[in-house]
Amino acid sequence: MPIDEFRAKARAWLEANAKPYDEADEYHFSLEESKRFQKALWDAGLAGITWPKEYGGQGLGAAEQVAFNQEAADFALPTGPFVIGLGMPAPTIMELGTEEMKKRHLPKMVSGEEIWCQLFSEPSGGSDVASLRTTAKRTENGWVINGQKVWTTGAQFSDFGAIIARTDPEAPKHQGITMFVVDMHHPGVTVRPLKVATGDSPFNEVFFDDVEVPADAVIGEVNRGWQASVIMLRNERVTIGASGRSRASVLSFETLADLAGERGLTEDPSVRRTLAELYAKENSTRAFGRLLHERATSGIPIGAAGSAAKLAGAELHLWTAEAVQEVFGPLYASGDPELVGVVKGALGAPGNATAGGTNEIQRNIIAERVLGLPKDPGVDRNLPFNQIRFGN
Amino acid sequence: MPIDEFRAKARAWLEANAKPYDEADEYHFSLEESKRFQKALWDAGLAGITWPKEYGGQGLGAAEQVAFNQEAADFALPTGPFVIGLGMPAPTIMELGTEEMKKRHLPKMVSGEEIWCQLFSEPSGGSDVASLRTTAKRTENGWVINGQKVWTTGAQFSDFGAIIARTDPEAPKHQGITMFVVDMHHPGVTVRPLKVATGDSPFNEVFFDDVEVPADAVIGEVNRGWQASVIMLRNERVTIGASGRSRASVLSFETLADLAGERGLTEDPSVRRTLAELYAKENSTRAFGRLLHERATSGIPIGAAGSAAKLAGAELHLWTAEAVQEVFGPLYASGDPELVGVVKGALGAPGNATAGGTNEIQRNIIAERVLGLPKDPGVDRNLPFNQIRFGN
Amino acid sequence: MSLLFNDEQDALHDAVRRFVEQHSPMTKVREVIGSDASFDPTVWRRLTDDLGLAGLAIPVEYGGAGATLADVSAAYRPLGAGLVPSPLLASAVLAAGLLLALDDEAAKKEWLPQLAAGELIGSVAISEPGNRSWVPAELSTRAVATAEGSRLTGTKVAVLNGADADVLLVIASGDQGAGVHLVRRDAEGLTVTATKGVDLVRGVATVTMQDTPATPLSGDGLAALDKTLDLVNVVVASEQVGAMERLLELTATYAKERYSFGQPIGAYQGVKHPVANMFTSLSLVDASLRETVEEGQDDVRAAAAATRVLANQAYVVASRDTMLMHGGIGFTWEHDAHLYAKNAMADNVLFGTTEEQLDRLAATVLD
Amino acid sequence: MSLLFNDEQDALHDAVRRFVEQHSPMTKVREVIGSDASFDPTVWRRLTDDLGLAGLAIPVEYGGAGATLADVSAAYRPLGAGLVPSPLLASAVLAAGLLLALDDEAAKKEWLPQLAAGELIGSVAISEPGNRSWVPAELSTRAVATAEGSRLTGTKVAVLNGADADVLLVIASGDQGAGVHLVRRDAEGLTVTATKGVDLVRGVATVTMQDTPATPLSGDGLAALDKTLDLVNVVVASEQVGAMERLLELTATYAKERYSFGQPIGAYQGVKHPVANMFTSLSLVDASLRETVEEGQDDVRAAAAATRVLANQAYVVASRDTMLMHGGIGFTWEHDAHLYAKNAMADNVLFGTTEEQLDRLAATVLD
Repeated sequence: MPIDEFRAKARAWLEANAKPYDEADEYHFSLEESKRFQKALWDAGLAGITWPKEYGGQGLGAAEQVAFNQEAADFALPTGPFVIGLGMPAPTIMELGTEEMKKRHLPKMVSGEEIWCQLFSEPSGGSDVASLRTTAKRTENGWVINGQKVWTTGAQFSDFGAIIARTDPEAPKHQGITMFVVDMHHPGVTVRPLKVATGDSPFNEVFFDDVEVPADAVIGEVNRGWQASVIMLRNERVTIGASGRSRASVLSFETLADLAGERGLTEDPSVRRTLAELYAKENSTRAFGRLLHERATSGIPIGAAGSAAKLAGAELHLWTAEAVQEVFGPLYASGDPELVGVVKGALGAPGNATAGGTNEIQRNIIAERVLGLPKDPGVDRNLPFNQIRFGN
Repeated sequence: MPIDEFRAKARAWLEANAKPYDEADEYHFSLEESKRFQKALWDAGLAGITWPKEYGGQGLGAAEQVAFNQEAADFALPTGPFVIGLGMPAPTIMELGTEEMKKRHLPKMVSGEEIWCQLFSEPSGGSDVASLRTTAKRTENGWVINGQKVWTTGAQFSDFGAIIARTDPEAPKHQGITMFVVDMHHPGVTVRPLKVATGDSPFNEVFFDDVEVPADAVIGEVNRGWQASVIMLRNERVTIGASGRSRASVLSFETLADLAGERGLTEDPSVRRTLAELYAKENSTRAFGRLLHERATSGIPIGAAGSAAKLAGAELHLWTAEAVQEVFGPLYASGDPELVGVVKGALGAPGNATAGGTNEIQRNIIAERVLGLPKDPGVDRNLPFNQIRFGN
Repeated sequence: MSLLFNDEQDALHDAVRRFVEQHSPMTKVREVIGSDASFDPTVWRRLTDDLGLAGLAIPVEYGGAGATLADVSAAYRPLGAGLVPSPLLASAVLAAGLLLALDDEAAKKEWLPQLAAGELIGSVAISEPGNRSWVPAELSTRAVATAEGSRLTGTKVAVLNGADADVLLVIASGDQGAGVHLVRRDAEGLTVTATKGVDLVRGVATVTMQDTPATPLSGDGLAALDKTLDLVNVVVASEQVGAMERLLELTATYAKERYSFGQPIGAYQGVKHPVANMFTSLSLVDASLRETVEEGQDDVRAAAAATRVLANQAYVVASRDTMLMHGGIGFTWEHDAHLYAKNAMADNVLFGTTEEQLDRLAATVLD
Repeated sequence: MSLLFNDEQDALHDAVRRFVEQHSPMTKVREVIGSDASFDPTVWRRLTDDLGLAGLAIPVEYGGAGATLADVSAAYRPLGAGLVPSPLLASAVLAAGLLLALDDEAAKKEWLPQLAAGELIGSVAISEPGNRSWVPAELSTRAVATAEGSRLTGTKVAVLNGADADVLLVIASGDQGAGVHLVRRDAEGLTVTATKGVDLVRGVATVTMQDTPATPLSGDGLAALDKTLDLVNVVVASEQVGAMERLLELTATYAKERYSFGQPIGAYQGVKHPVANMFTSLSLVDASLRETVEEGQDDVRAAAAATRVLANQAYVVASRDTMLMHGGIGFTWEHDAHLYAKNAMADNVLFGTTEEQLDRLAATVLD
């Protein structure tokens, strides 16, 4: 199918089946609606566009993916619950999984039957993901997992998770980790919502209490889970970078300019300048994401530059969170019901600057991996894990 | 003499002998004028106020010093060439020098007969002062110094300098350094002006080529020069912090508000806000200096908080350098002769943020010594100096 | 003249600090946040009766303690550090300050002693929807003179402790220009709705008046409000400094105790430098505040506004950086960082945004 | 539609880059700075004759190459990276752009081919003393109509390459409002004084006119100037991006090579993070610029202004941080950092400050 025809087909399907971006209240799709939509999208040949056909994909190229993304940008797709699974575990399984694992999971992931989450962060680890303490011990038939994960998005409705656990505490920290597929419906898995600064609970704590997984649940190789994590974290940053618009849409130029305009504030030169600066920043962040995407699809390696996109998005969010205070003045603190979304958006900024690696970690990655600056003096890289100082 | 009487006496003398702050063009005093002024100040009992009488001081207390400083703030004193000598080498000699050394130099320093400079920084060292490479080798009668110093203020007119040199290259870097008094008129000393970004040459490079110093030129103990340097650098930061006003006076609120007002720019709300913010920042920086001074004179230890004053001054300078661009718009780049001082002041900001320790070094000092945060992982502290990597 | 606390200020500061530790620790603050009330009545009783804070800034002749600005500042620092929810700012500072600045001796005699004793809670209703200025240049709330006094119609937003106030001082425009009108809680046509403001430790309300009977107070309303802002600026800045001291302590401690990559995170300059910046900006605001309240000054307008300009920004950044330096933990509801961040945001937009403070400062130092 | 360079742009970019390396290395730039001239005539000849840059943005019908905005942008990036002193911006962009935007066919036919060939240098005189706007809202330079054309009286400042220009396009107010008037170098009553501007690689001059004969050009002067600013914004932003790329390279290299406390300074987050920020802000400006000049757009006004807003700030910070990250060395005259810092300052205040660019952007996206 020529690319223009594909584009037209995608557009037509979206117009018939999805809500326009400006109209949809994107935060209120039910899980069932999301599943139905993903299935329909897949039935229409518009999900897994670049995936191989044998794993449920459409077997098409980057050009089709770009065309779809461009058209989809005008719509509010209820695909939120699938973003993580398709963006992170799926490409990792595609790269490292056994043929059996791929055949078993990938088609169900892309067609909306299986929802996945990613189980990396732990309370004591923070940005130092490799310091994880969750253990997986060998049993006769596989492994048994014990420990706690945190900041897990979507754990409450996930069917499976990709988890990393320590399988050799005597190896240096990066060398004793293994990645597994874990069944989130196992009775030893407890999911508890985690309330954050905004008052919402968008993340979970997940507790693993003697959770058995079979031997063939290993993604990649035993004790090579860090390498698998690196692949997945790289995909995470791309996913976070790409999702900028919908994440911060309550703080978008369009939203804020409307809210300020409705309150008669856009005559004020200072408000005008603030909103114009937001426009410029938002535009450049979006353009940068687009540029990285175009480079990647043209075969130009973008390396760790995705970290710059993630950093830019987080910095824009922090900047906007401060700028809106001056724009609305006392109205910002007055409880104005129409500004509740703005206030929540602003309060969420530090979370955005932390999740998926803090801004400091992104700056390290940019400096070291994009610009070739020397690494931080790593004192714990080569120590056996059980000899590293934690201080708590 | 009661303090009010002392204050009145100081005021009267200053009014009779010094130019008011606003009128004087403070950059054009000749060296001879400076020397005469310092001598007259001393004759009047207003120099070396807190110094012991046996070293040429007045033997008075902190209260008299504060009173003098408060009165002197309204005048432009041509004491620039003495600021370094009296602020850094003198207190160090007072603390560590032999009785003979104190008797020989201190009275001449305070009475304007001897001008001193401080010879610490080296081209390869930067903020890492202790990595110095200038050597002092023992001879029969003393030491012979070879090497290069840089960023030396006033070297061109100094009679003596306090220099640190490496006396044991096999000791760890901080333990093989000695501080000496060096005669700047020695034929082996070459002073070359160093042109900087502003187009001026406020600093010098100083070359030492087989410069002999006698055995009794050591300040403190042999191989304990780092401890002496720490004392002197602490005094340097206090000196730099205290000199904020005159250093940046071309970028002061008063100067800029006048220049903007004369050009009809102070009706613009945005210019008004920028100038008001400058007022607030400048005021707080001055108040912080005053607070530290009051604490110190009340016997409350201020520790390394002087680094915060130095950092605040440097940050204010950098901020102002950017703010003035927006205030004057195209006039800033037009070569307007009355704005030449402003432009030079702005160009000098990065120098101010570097001299006396970069902002990064000050932040380290504040975090480590004021707040007790852990030190940077120091890889070179305990290595013999001649085994440290320099990369160049 | 000195920037250091004198013995009295030291004693007052310590007394309030100990009070906060004993009677309003963060567990108590969170209880209030979780309840429908905007403060704890027992804490309020103790603040007024045991510490006498409601009358601190009110002259002796009106039943207060007639404390200096420096005393007031010393007392409010620990309240800010502990985020103590109370109507002090609304009642003892805003309402009392406005009454004092007006020219209505009868009203002062009637109301100030009750406010000073904390028997009565007052507040001030100023801001309006559709306006980003604390004091709207054109007031939409209208006052009509009647035989008994006046009648008010209009809506006021972000009224501090509006739902707790027994009397409200409302700024409204009438035929004679803007004036202050006193409205009692039980006045007809008055609706007070507590709203969920951004700050969890300051109650706010929306107040609507429909032909509501009021008592006009004599004196130039706008000038009085302007004068009141000096006191408000000093009090809010004092709270901000106290809060920043607490944030610095929290963050510096965490930086020493939390490990990442085998070292305390405070060993990394990426953490160390923001913490040093927090110390530096706090030091500047603290010094600026001390100079503002230094004895022997007639006019603190410029100094107080200048301090607020710096304090607003420093507190917003300090609370944000406290969250960021704590990583994920700092973003949880359980951690106190967000309570300070929300308080900082409210301080940043109430009583005139930073931009308005700059305009106020410019009018003083440039014209 | 794509944000990537096409083959032509790649070729043009590389050709200019090689030219700069060969014919205008920093040693040559410093020669010009040390001389009384504001550019090197040989380099100028080559830029116009060998590379055809003077005519790049001018349509074919007026003797130019009629290149796209994307081509123009690609060509100016290496000129910015190399800080190449030349009258291109004054003559081929400002003067030619303004002529093109006006409605005076005769003037276009007469002057554009000469500007395109680089035979003639033009510039534009706009800003005035006592005004911080690039285009003063109230022009003090007055034009009086005469039988032969017009006569101008007034003073213009910050006139780019004013002392090099053969013809000046002067914006002045007359009875019919603001208009553009063409003044020849040898006109009576014209005084051009080269001034020491902040930027060492852009010549500026103050121009005074006393009853100076001129030719009024037909067309709406202010509208034409406004339109010209789109092209100017694209060209200046392209130079800024090129310069930032060079600064990033300088700083990243130094951070790897310079040792302090036994390690390369780039191992410290205090250096590493500002360098990462430089990469990030450069990436954003670069992407914004690419989108601005992307093919198929009618109106680049908002996108160009938005790019300048970001580029101004990013370049000022990048050049300042280059100085700071280089420590003392970066503050010496000998090091190139200050040349970029001065260029960044000039870019930041000429052709409308960031604030004016924000106002321009707001007028486009908010109204």
